[in-house]
Amino acid sequence: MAKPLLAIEELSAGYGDVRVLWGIELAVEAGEIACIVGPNGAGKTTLLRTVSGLVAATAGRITFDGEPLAGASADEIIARGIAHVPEGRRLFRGLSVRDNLLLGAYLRRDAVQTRRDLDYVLSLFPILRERTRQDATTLSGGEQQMCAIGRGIMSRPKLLMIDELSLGLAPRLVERLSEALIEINRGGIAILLVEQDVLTAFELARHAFVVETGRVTTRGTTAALAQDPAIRQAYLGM
Amino acid sequence: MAYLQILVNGLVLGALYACLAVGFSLVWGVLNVINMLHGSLIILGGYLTFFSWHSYGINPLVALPAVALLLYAIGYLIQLAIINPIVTQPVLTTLTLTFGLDLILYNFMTVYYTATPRRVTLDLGIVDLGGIVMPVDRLLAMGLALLLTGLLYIVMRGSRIGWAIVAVRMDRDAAALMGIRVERIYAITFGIGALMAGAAGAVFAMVYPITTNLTGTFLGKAFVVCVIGGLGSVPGALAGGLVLGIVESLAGQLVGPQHALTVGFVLMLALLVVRPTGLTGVRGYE
Amino acid sequence: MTMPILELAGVGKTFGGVQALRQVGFALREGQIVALIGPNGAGKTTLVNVVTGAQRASQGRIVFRGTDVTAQRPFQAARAGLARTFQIVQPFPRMSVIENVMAGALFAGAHARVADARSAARDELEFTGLAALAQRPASALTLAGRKRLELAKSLAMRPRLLMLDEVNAGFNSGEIDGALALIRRIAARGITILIIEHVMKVIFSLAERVLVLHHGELIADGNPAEIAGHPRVIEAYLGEKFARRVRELQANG
Amino acid sequence: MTARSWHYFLFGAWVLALASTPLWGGNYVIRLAITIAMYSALTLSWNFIGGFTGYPSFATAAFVGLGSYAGALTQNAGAPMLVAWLIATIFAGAFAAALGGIILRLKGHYFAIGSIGVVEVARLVTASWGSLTGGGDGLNVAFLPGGPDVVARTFLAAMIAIMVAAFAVTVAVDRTRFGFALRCIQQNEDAADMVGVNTTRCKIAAFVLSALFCGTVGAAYASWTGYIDPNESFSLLMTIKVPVMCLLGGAGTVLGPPVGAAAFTLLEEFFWANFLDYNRAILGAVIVILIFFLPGGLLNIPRAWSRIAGRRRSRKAPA
Repeated sequence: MAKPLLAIEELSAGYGDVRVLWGIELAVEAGEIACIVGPNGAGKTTLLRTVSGLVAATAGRITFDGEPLAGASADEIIARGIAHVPEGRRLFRGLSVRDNLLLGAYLRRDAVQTRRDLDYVLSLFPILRERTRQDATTLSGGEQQMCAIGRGIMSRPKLLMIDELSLGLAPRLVERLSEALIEINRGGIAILLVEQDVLTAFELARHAFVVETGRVTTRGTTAALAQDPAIRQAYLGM
Repeated sequence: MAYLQILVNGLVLGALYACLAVGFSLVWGVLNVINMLHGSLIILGGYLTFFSWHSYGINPLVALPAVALLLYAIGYLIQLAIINPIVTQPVLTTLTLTFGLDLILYNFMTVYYTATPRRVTLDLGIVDLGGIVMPVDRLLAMGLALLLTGLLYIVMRGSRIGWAIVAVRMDRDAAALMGIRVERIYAITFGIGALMAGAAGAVFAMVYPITTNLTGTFLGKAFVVCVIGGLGSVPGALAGGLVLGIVESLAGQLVGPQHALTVGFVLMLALLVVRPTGLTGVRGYE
Repeated sequence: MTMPILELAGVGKTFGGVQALRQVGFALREGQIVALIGPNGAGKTTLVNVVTGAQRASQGRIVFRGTDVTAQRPFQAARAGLARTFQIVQPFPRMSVIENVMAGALFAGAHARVADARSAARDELEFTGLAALAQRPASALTLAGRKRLELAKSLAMRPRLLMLDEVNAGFNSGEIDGALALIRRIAARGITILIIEHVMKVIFSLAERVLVLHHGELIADGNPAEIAGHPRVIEAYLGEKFARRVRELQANG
Repeated sequence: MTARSWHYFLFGAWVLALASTPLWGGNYVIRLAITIAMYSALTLSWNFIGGFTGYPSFATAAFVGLGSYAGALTQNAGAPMLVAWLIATIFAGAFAAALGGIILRLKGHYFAIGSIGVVEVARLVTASWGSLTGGGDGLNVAFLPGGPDVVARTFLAAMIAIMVAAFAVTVAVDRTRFGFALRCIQQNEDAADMVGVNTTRCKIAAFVLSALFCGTVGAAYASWTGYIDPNESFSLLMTIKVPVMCLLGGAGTVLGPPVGAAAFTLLEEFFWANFLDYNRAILGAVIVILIFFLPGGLLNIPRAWSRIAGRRRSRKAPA
């Protein structure tokens, strides 16, 4: 079996004296879509923040593309190919859509290719093309999420992590974003999705990890988990 | 005609105020740190310019860029080594820390330079434009101040560093997720703040006698300009500086020069009261 | 019919040009458990803010126990018997758990002396199952613990009406059952409850009446069965699939 | 003995030590004791707004300066000294009440700037209102009759009395509902509002408390030195020194302010005596060191120490 793109082993992390993650084990294979589901406050966001270097791990290992990520700073991690679309989009207020997208390519020096990628993002989300000069934070929620995802892929990642894709969005828009994610994934980018809406997440992803109170409590293919009575009861409301 | 003269005086003064405050405003807006060192950094820039002119005969226009770069290096190092570790702490801590640093710098300046007022005298004469009289060195200083402020604006808008500074100011975490090294940007920003202070000091030394007794006054001006114009914004600092310059110039005429300073502070307090959260019409590029 | 404990008439709230609440009107009877649902951004939290004075209504009138409270400030609301919990919990981080609860008893409850407040706080910690953690700093609690702390603090305020803003968000199913039991016991003390929820299990097993907000407007008001069949609610919030599930669930008892 | 009564006991012993200086020390020592008592009173005052309530006030010098001028002018108008001090106290408190309603709406940096601005405006107005205040030339106050020894003892007693009064109020605030409310505001003002704390009123009350004894100190200082001028009375250095002293001892505690004031004054005196040229720089270095190595103040050293020791122990323990 091929080595996974991202492998997390026995990872613990937290803020100050408060420990949030307790021995997380998780793996994402190259080119797949995986998802993390679980209740609010379970540590999903902290997990992503630890992977992207915003929170320091207190124990455990993260391996990306065969190399350990231990001690890498946030900018090194992005350069290695992990992009993180944060919860709540976090677009830069006062900057246009275009500038927000270009900030995603902050570490890149290849101007020509960057333009081409910008064009790719705009063709992926045609609505953004009409708004390139508009202040990004005046976009609607769905358009902001598009801009944030676009900003993420502007760094040319091998792995795109998205925190709360559907948060506060109308189902219609979530469907549109899902299509775009499949399109992005088809281009070879692996995706790790954190999602409250388990139905959406399971439709997109092949593997799922259930995180509860800082631990991975269940894992498996989404097809299998969707049949699991405990998961159905707790997360699918059936 | 008298009022036109007052207006012109105010504009000259205002351009200088904008230049001296813009670095302070940038540091406050981006780092959320009130830099009590700013006044002393201005004086340091002025002294270095004065002594390179007085002792070595170096033209202040030549000395200015060198002084500015030196101050940049000092600012960069201070931020990296001393302020960064506590930059996220409450205002009382950061303000007190920079005040402590200011005491150190101030003390060394008074020991080495003494508090004697010193000024570069260029003797460029006086122009008379249809009744409005203005010494040429002042016009030169105004031009330099506007040029420096304009250059900073171009850097903020058009450069990668400028973008990164704006991004960090808007959202520190999101900026880190773009690969921006936040601590380095903080150090660069503080360096730019010191650079602008040093340059402003050099400009001031060409038109006013510089003394360490002025550090508090300059710091006070920077406060007032920031509150009027908003934080972290180049056009805001320019607007704030010009408004303060004109108000002081007018107040000097109407209620007497000894009250000009008071009027500026009263204006600041009044603005704070009217807009308790400050006048931050935060926009990315400004 | 008795006088309603809380009555809103034509309440609106605008932020800049955005209408967050529009002509919202309803009345709560004493002792009811009422759920307030709606998509994110529908104005649920704004509604609670307006009722507790954290924000001022732009239009309309709010009457609490016969008194017009439209213009009151939050501390006045707290003293009048209007308590709330926050979606994002708001403890006093460097105080102990019991001191947090004492704050509720001291300033809005009936206890002017610190010692009395301490014993009242102890009772509420007992009630919410936090007694063992009384001396811990509030910042060291888990999320579930902090939500319980919010409840204990609110209860120490001796409220007549308690508004729970997503008090179950972040709980796993076991914890939700515990929280449900706790809310029932609070209601049994005679406290009227307005609960903002996403977890349908909570709403349909607890609430006798459901209000639905959408784009700041009250689009439905009725018992859970009516809501599950309400065409606008299905369209705006529940979705066809979900509504069918709820109806099946209710048909099966 | 509980920690609290232990603190009261220590303070009592300290008061006796200061009060006994005329018995064993010379003029220099008495003068130092007066200065320590004076700064302790100021630091205890600042602690109400800056420590308990968490508002970074830099208005201390404004209250002291206004107290000085109010006291001096009243005394020069013929009022007895103690009456003048009382009037100065009330004046400073009333000024804080009026000002607080306005600037306590500001938060964080803006409040800090606003309060510094108040000191500057007060100084500038005093300096330019020559007809009343003597302007930049300053103001003379009649000396207390009866030789330097009597004067020194009188003002030592007066400053200690003000310090003890400020301490007593601190203890009262610390133990009551009001102090609890201030701590709630300090930790989370919105949450305090939501549990029923009238935050506006509490903040103004804390601000007034932070001004009252500053007014008394200012007036007593004016009577002691016999001369005041705007630059010294409304000194920016003092307005920052007082919070630094409080941080040095431990803000928001009962004993921290007097500990910080004493430690700082003694350090400063030592530097003045030994490194005259560099006393300010050393002061600055002390501030920098304080912030990096003593974030909780001197009173926090035992706790910080046990924490470090505990961490070492847990590190050694097998994971």
